[in-house]
Amino acid sequence: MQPLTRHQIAWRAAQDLLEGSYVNLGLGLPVLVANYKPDDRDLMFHSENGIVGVGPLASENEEDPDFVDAGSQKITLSLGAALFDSTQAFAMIRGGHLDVTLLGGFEVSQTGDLANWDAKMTHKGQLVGGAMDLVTGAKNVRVTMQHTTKTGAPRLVERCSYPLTGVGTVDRIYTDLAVVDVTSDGFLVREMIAELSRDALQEKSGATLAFAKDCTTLDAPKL
Amino acid sequence: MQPLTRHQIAWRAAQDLLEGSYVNLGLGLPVLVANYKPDDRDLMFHSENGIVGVGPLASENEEDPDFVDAGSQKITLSLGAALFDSTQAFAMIRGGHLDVTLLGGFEVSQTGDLANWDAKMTHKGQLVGGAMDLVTGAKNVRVTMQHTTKTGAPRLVERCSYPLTGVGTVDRIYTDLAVVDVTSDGFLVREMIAELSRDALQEKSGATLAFAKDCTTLDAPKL
Amino acid sequence: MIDKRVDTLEAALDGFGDGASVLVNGFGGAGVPFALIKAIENSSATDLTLILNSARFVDGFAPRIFADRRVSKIICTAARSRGPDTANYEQQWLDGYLEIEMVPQGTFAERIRAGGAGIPAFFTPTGAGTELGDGKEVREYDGKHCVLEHAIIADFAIMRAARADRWGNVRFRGAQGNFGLAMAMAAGTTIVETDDPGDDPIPPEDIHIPGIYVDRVLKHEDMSPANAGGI
Amino acid sequence: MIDKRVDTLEAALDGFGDGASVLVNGFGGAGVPFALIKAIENSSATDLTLILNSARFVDGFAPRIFADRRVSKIICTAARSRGPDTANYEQQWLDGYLEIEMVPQGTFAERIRAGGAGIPAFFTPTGAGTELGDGKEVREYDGKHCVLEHAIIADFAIMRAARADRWGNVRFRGAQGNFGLAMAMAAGTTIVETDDPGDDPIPPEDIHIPGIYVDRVLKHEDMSPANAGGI
Repeated sequence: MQPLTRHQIAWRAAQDLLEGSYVNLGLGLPVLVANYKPDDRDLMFHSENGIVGVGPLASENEEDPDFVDAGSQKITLSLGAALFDSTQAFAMIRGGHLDVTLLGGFEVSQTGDLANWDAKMTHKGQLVGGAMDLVTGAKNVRVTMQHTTKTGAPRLVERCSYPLTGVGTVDRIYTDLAVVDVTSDGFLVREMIAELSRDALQEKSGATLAFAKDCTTLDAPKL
Repeated sequence: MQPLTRHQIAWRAAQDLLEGSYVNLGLGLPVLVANYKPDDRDLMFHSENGIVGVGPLASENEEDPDFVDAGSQKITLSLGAALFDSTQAFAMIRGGHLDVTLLGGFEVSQTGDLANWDAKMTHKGQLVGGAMDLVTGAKNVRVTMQHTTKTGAPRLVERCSYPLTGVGTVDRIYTDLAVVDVTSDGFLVREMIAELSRDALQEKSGATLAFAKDCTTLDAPKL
Repeated sequence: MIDKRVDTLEAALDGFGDGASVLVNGFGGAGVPFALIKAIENSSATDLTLILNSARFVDGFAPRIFADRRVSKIICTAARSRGPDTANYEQQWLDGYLEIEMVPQGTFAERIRAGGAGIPAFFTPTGAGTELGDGKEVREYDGKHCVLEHAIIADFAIMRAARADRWGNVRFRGAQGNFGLAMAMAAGTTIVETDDPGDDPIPPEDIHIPGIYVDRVLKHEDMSPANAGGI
Repeated sequence: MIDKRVDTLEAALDGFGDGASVLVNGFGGAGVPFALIKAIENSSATDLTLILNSARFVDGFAPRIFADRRVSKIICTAARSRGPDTANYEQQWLDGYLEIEMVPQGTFAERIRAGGAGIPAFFTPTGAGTELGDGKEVREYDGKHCVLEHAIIADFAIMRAARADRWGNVRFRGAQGNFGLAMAMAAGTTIVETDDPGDDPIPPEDIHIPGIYVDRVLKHEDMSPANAGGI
């Protein structure tokens, strides 16, 4: 199998969301995860602007400017949704009430540090949003990203080179090549795509990879 | 004029409440103040169990167990009332949003300390309630009490003998004999009843009283 | 399908036992989960910590909780019984058997909210310079002495509400809410008893406690004594 | 009679001037007080401090506020403009003219609430070990490093809501609320613009901001550009 597409990464991440869990999906790839929610799972999607129960994007005739998510997308609400203010939205995050946060990342270190907020652009302002709260507060922190940069540099690293978003909190990483857990002993590969050798995956990574005994093939349907 | 009755003290305290102000009335004498609100004043009464806009006590056929004030009395709501949770009720108090708090007191010191929560009963539990929050947080702290104890001991004192509720925050005291401000120079009598000499009032007080230049007669209608 | 409704008091209190800490909502009778309190009285759980505004209404409604010495600690703002007599729990406190931590009511609410919001500690001027501030770290902000207060969390929170839906969303009536939101936030397991666990969701803008904080919804008649506020 | 309604933008912004600090509600276009922002743009007030989630929507809708260098400081969670270009305010920041304090969004909301709730400072794990935690006091709670964060207060708060009554009670629609409650709590003067400042009071249990926090209610049409979320 080829490296996963963005949609396939999202599909894979969606498979791990348990029935009844409360999940925050970050901008970019993570929001795609909602599209691949398994049919048998009832999930509640949290948005840090004050929503639990974000539903599908609004169709053109459903669009309402008062109903937006944290990515400024026009959304609908799912059944059982609740609306509240930002202090509550973040009390949920920071108080450990969110089961899973799925975020994009530039780099994850072998000790679970995440760098995803400051790309050190020289001509643009900064943007932190809720990333530091999410990565620090959610019960389970999962990152979706390409395994390497466009120039082939690793994103799974010993120490992050970009400014940190949070320290030691990432639990799992979904890339186009592998599903990797961050354990107290460092990176542990749980799944990897078929056409890649362990050595080749290691070569694309900036820190030592261990491989789970039951390491399986990372596979996803055509999407 | 005789010493003021409890109801007359409440009446006098009510005269000082300005149009549109947000006021918390403590248990005991202070709650009587609502009865003597001048007709031309629109006031909003706050209750620390989560109400702004406490109205008159419920008549027997209006009583509803879900509508109670912080003194567990069955109440009605006034027009424009809001209901909210205790964290909000106290954010209002502690954040300085309450214009006036009126509390009962055992003692007030010449530096504005209040003792009103712990009577040092030897066979009973303690009760602090919201008194410490109110005395520390409200913009203006006013105390209603008898000028002396039943045995004639002063309640306006140099230093409180009972455990403190708050330090240096009392602005004004309404007693059966006088209206006394607490200033940076100590007690300043603003009004006193007619049949009492300044020396007699001083004798009933445990700290030096100053008398305002425009000190007037404390008077109240028969109630 | 998310459905937090449970059918029995037993299911509602699943996991409750010795050593449990419980946040109990209620103020002047409103929002008090009398059915769940009664169920706790009828359980054998001991070494309990009760965190509630006033000890009185529990003692009045479910006296065996105290009579059987099953409470080790109370964190509250009011521990004085009505009338001149000494209540069971007051006597246990005087005897040094029962620990009572007396907390100013605003600090009480805020410490519970802090527990639910991931704030381990905060400064507040309330209590500074009083016996209840004794031994606490003091810092001056804006010319005011402030004490450092710490978050409260607990194993369970229990409350009564006018309405709850299967997602755990809660709507209160009148003054039922009081400590309910903060307590729901600060508990490992939050249980709401209600007359109306309807099938229809509460409209999203009308919710007082978002269901994310609520674990179980129990349909149960109100067991409030008529004069609950005075218990 | 309590009536917080005002008739004009001038009356709504009475007292606003040089050196003012302003909390501006809004997230993705929802709850943004576009009419009040436009009025601030049309004023001559300078040396302003803006406290808001994202600088982008102000720059997009009222660019002269920045173009005329009338803002000295922004406290926000997002100061990046859309697209590859450098916006006016970004350039002023790069040039060292404009100060931008970047705050994690939860800390931002909580600091504002703290300002309104009389909490001068609190500890939080968010930001510990990152550049945004640099120089802050650190303490360990429960094995986690936490930084000490301080309250934010301001002279004014402005927001848009679906509805407000003459007592200043506010009800939001959808996601309008966002920072509104915290901002109303933390401001010296809170101003709400709404299409519907009706004569009827909002039902007490349906209120999202109690009127005690609100000073002025302005009836004004929504001036939101169609694509406000994308500004």
